[in-house]
Amino acid sequence: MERLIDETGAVVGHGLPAPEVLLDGYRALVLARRLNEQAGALVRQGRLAVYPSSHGQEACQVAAAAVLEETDWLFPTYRDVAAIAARGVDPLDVLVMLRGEWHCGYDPIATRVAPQATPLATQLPHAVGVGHAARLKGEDTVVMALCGDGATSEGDFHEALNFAAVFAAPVVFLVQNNKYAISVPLSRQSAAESLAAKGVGYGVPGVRVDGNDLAALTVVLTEAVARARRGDGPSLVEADTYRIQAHTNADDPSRYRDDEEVQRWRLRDPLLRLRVHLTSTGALTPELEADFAGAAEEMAAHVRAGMSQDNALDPAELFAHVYSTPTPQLREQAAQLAAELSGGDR
Amino acid sequence: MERLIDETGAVVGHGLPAPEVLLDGYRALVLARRLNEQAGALVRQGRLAVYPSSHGQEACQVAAAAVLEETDWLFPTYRDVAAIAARGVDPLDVLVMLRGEWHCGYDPIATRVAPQATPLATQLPHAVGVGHAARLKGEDTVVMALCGDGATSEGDFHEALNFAAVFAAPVVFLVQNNKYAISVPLSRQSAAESLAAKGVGYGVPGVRVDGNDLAALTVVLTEAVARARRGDGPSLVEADTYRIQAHTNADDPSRYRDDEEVQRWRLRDPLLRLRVHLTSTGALTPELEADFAGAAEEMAAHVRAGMSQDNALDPAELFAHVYSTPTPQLREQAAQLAAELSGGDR
Amino acid sequence: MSEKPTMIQALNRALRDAMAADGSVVVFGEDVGALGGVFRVTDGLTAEFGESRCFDTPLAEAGIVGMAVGMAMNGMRPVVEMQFDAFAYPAFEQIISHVAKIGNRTRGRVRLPMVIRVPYGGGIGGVEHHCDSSEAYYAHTPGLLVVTPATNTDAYGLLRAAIEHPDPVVFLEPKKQYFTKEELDLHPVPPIGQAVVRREGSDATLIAYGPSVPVALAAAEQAAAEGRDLAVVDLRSIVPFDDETVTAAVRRTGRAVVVAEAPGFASVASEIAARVSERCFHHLEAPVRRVTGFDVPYPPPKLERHHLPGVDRILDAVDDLQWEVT
Amino acid sequence: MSEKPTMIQALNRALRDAMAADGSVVVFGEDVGALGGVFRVTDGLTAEFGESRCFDTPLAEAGIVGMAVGMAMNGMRPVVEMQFDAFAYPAFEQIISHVAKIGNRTRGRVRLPMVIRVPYGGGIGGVEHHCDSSEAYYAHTPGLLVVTPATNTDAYGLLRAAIEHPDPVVFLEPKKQYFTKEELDLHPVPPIGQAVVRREGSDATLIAYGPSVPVALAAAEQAAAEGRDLAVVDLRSIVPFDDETVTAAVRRTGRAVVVAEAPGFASVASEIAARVSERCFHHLEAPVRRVTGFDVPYPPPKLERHHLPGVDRILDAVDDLQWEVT
Ligand SMILES: Cc1ncc(C[n+]2csc(CCOP(=O)(O)OP(=O)(O)O)c2C)c(N)n1
Ligand SMILES: Cc1ncc(C[n+]2csc(CCOP(=O)(O)OP(=O)(O)O)c2C)c(N)n1
Ligand SMILES: [Mg+2]
Ligand SMILES: [Mg+2]
Repeated sequence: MERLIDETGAVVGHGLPAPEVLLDGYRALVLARRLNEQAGALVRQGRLAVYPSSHGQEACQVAAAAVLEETDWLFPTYRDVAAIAARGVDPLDVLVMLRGEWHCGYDPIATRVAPQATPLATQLPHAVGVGHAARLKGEDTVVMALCGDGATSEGDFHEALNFAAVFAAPVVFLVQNNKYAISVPLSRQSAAESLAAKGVGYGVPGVRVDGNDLAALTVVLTEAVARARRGDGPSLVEADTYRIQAHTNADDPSRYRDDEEVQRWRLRDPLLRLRVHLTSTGALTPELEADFAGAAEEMAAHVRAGMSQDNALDPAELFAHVYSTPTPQLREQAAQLAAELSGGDR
Repeated sequence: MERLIDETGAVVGHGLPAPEVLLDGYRALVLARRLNEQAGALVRQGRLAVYPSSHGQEACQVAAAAVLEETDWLFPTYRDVAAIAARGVDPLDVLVMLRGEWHCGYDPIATRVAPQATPLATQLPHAVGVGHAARLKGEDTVVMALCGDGATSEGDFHEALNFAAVFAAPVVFLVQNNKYAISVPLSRQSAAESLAAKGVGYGVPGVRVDGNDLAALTVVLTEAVARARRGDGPSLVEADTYRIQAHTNADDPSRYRDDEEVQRWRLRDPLLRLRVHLTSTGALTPELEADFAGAAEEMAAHVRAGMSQDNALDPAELFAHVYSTPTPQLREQAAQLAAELSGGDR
Repeated sequence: MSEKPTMIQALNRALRDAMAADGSVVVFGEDVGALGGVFRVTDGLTAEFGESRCFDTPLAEAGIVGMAVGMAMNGMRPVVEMQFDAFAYPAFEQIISHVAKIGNRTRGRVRLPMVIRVPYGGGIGGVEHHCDSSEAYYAHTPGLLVVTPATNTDAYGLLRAAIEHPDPVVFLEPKKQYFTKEELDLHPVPPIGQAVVRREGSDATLIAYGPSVPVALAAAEQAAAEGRDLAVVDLRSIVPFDDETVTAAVRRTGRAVVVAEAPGFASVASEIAARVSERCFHHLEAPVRRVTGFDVPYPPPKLERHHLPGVDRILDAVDDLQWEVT
Repeated sequence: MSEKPTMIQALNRALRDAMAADGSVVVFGEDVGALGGVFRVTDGLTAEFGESRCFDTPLAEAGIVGMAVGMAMNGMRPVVEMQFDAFAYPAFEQIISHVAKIGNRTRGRVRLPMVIRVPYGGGIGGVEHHCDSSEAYYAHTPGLLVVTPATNTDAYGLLRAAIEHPDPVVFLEPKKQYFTKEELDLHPVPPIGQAVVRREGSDATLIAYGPSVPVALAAAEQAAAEGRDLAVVDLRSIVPFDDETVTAAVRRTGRAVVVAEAPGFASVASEIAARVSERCFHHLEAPVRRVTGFDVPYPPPKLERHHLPGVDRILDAVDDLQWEVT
């Protein structure tokens, strides 16, 4: 498994990214962690219906976004709110879905971030299509496609990896192996040596990396992105990480795992080790720490403020976007609803 | 790649099956080849609508059936008529589907042969289910599940291999890699080193074997079956073979491959090499050859005779088997058809 | 249970009783083991019957349904859970091309006594993909039985009947009612295929199933207050369809409204409206009206109340039944 | 072409013309390259436009449709081929959960201009899985356009229109008519959503689409010989549905029969019957009859003639339209 900084903060490998890169990464981790916390708080306050936290997986979230150019694409899942925010999308727009206002709150074309995928693994073939189209158009776009350990069991994972390999599509598949699919442990998901080993069956290089080590993730993903950009095809990266919190707030993890396991993983926290490392090298000063914390609080305040605004939703939206032009049937139905709402009917 | 007898008939490996086994196998090959020829002739005569020939792949067909016990199960595809016949099912029953009389002409429970699968790879999860059920019931049944190289690209292949591995189900997956999926060559199907390599991603042992070498197939499949029977789980066997004839009679292979390639593979014919070997050892005598040819002719005559019988089909069958008891809706519809047929209506 | 049980508890009880009664009943799917299912319908089954009778699978719905097919071929009675309506779609090919057809394909030599449980429908404030009403896909497919309870007693009884049935059953659980508490009567196991008149009425008939039954009953209640006497038929089984009960009810009232959550186009509601229009033609005083979901993807939580058939919309439709003509 | 072209040739011509007109149109699927498709609809496209514009994929329908989604997201206009009706089912989740919904999901910011071509229907002596009429699955799913031509000119025109359309289109090709030779008129491109009256008539209206249109026309021909004057409406587009044309035709005749190959239960035919019954209630002299496939899996070749709606069965239904009552 690729690792550069171990859980004690010690450097255990060569080729560490430049200090500025790590410092930027650390800042992003702080913001990602804060976003997870803020969203959790909003859920507890009943201001957000549901939130799948990536607490503990922030290094994956941050690295996935950081290694991309603006023209690249990110294909996130429901758990990747922090990755989308790290890519620069306003968290408020990302949370529109979890506020129950609309399915996708940001503009995928403008942001080059696909809608967060809920049906598992289904976004992966899309990522291949975006990449293949880019190649046909002569663009050197790279696509970063995220999924979880559970999603690797779906047929769409297989088909996407295989298509990407056969067409040498510029896609980096990043599996955040957080050990659980809701309650189902990895052992029920795969009997393979690793999830990275799945690359072999497609002729795709597979790499396993410490998913709580931002430095290693940055190096491995940067190389995979470069490979894709060169036209050398897809890669499969398995990030060894852990979901510290519940699957979502609706979940009760005590039914399927013990706290001891969680505690062990808390010790491998991605922020902690990077802070230790950067502090020890002197790159991270108390001023910078305060600076980052300030930025995180600002972001959190922005989220809280936005959340208290109740966006008016026009019921006519129900019909407006189903087709580029509503069908006669939808126009009829829209008229019916409008009549109801204007009290035309009972 | 596992190989025991090369295309010249020379023994190139150790652990050859006993001569009687090879002799039985050779006899089965002769029958399988004859069945392919007979079915082809019936198509040309218009007595069979369509036939997907396994000419050139007979060693796979024969070995898949030969290594099984009576209590084991075979899961064939549309191309595996010869394997089903080798398992002991009357070819006439197998051909019922291709005669257009009914979808499956034999009794899967009595014969322990699943209906021939048409939707690619969909039979593989069924095979896992049969195997897993056997284990739960404490039976040591093994399931031999067949598919083609093209079918490995389907999501169901992935899900079946993975389920089998996770549940250590007693299933042997035999991929007949005949290099084409209709017109699509293997290179468009997979960028992996081999199809056997796909096992790695599931934690399933993968073996590549010369699919035109009955001896090697027998050894490899026997071992895989034994492993499954012991409770050690599934195996993936890739048989390197070739479809000599068209995909079906409706196909025009000249559009996608040249005759030279076919000629090269004709030299690797599975019958030829085994005949050379068995003749050279003296096991195969002219009398035995004549005997086998006679049995093949008898089988062919039986098929021809059966084919000229026009089985009366009762239109009421349309409704009889949809449910174990027809619904009121189907009873109504059956009555309507009966009325039409008795001239009650126009 | 001292308190009245929820529908979830009724379903859980049905699974437990079926597993206790028949050793070939096995339950599997995603999160059905230790967790007891995301809705806890399978709660405690692994503890009570062991890993071999109730177990988690890899995350792959086609694999789950396909494995169930094989297990049913080999003598078991699998009951599989699809976690939400839209997450059954990956299993569509298995369901359409195999589950529905293997009995017919083999001239009845292979029957598949299996149940595919699908929590379905909206009204729970769920995000996209968690609120689809997918019954039409199954109901249109010959070879499947399609059943959906509207009460806790039916949830218990119909699930027992589905598990005992020799044919494959798509068992649609109205998740909006999962937490409804009601008296549970374990004894009358309704045979699959029988609708029930939940409320007699003489002016018009509301025809509903699953999650729309309570809404139809509420509408009838309200109509009664306004002086209109509505009958309510609960289909319980979409396939087979109980023409007799439905037709008799509509003939008695001469007017009918079909209520269902799914988008209306080419839906089960279309079928009901078409059948009733054809079979009751000379008894109808007004066209059969359909009150269904709009022909739109299931909307986000904050808009779902505009989409779902509600009491007012049903009563509007009843008002439209050309009362002045008679 | 000196000889009249087949529908296959009309479709091939449409693909070629679309690819020539717009460099973002790409064609892919199983066997569409060197082979030109098992039905040769894509014949010659790779030779003419190169591997990057028309290419074979690995054998995986969800992958094909999913890749098309991504390509459409990134500015291309993919036209994918599903080899046969039942072989589109593996792509069902992609079609239902994404193709149909991404436009809506993104409030119109991402539109998917893609076409899924599906050869569908029976009557060709095909074995199981090769003859399904799967239109109801698509038509019931909001967000998809569902189009099916019945003539070669429409095959050309509607496919061009489908490729140019900003929304995803499921394009159902009646494979029974693939080899029908007919004059091909390249010019009138019918907008998607317009039905056409193929034959005027005053006694009753037959409503059909795709493979059932020629059958309905033959029935009308025969009826004419027997003294009954039947109109025939060809829907051409199932979604959107042309209520105006259909309703006007039925109101003129006061009687209607819907003809479709698919199993009738919860089908497109149910929808048509329900709509017509509702919208033409006071004009109807008799219940709307449906002549559809039976509610059975598609039967083997030797029995399909009993299953498919034929001229006699249509005329029986017309005879049943209570002529004595008027
Ligand atoms: C096709 C499909 N089936 C089931 C679900 C329900 N579901 C949502 S999340 C989840 C677990 C996913 O696990 P994993 O892929 O490991 O991602 P993680 O949640 O751990 O990030 C399940 C089963 C779904 N969203 N899609
Ligand atoms: C799901 C599905 N998609 C498409 C087809 C159409 N089809 C029939 S055979 C075939 C090629 C199969 O190739 P392979 O798996 O290599 O088997 P082979 O025919 O070579 O034995 C295709 C595409 C099908 N039967 N099922
Ligand atoms: Mg996980
Ligand atoms: Mg092949």
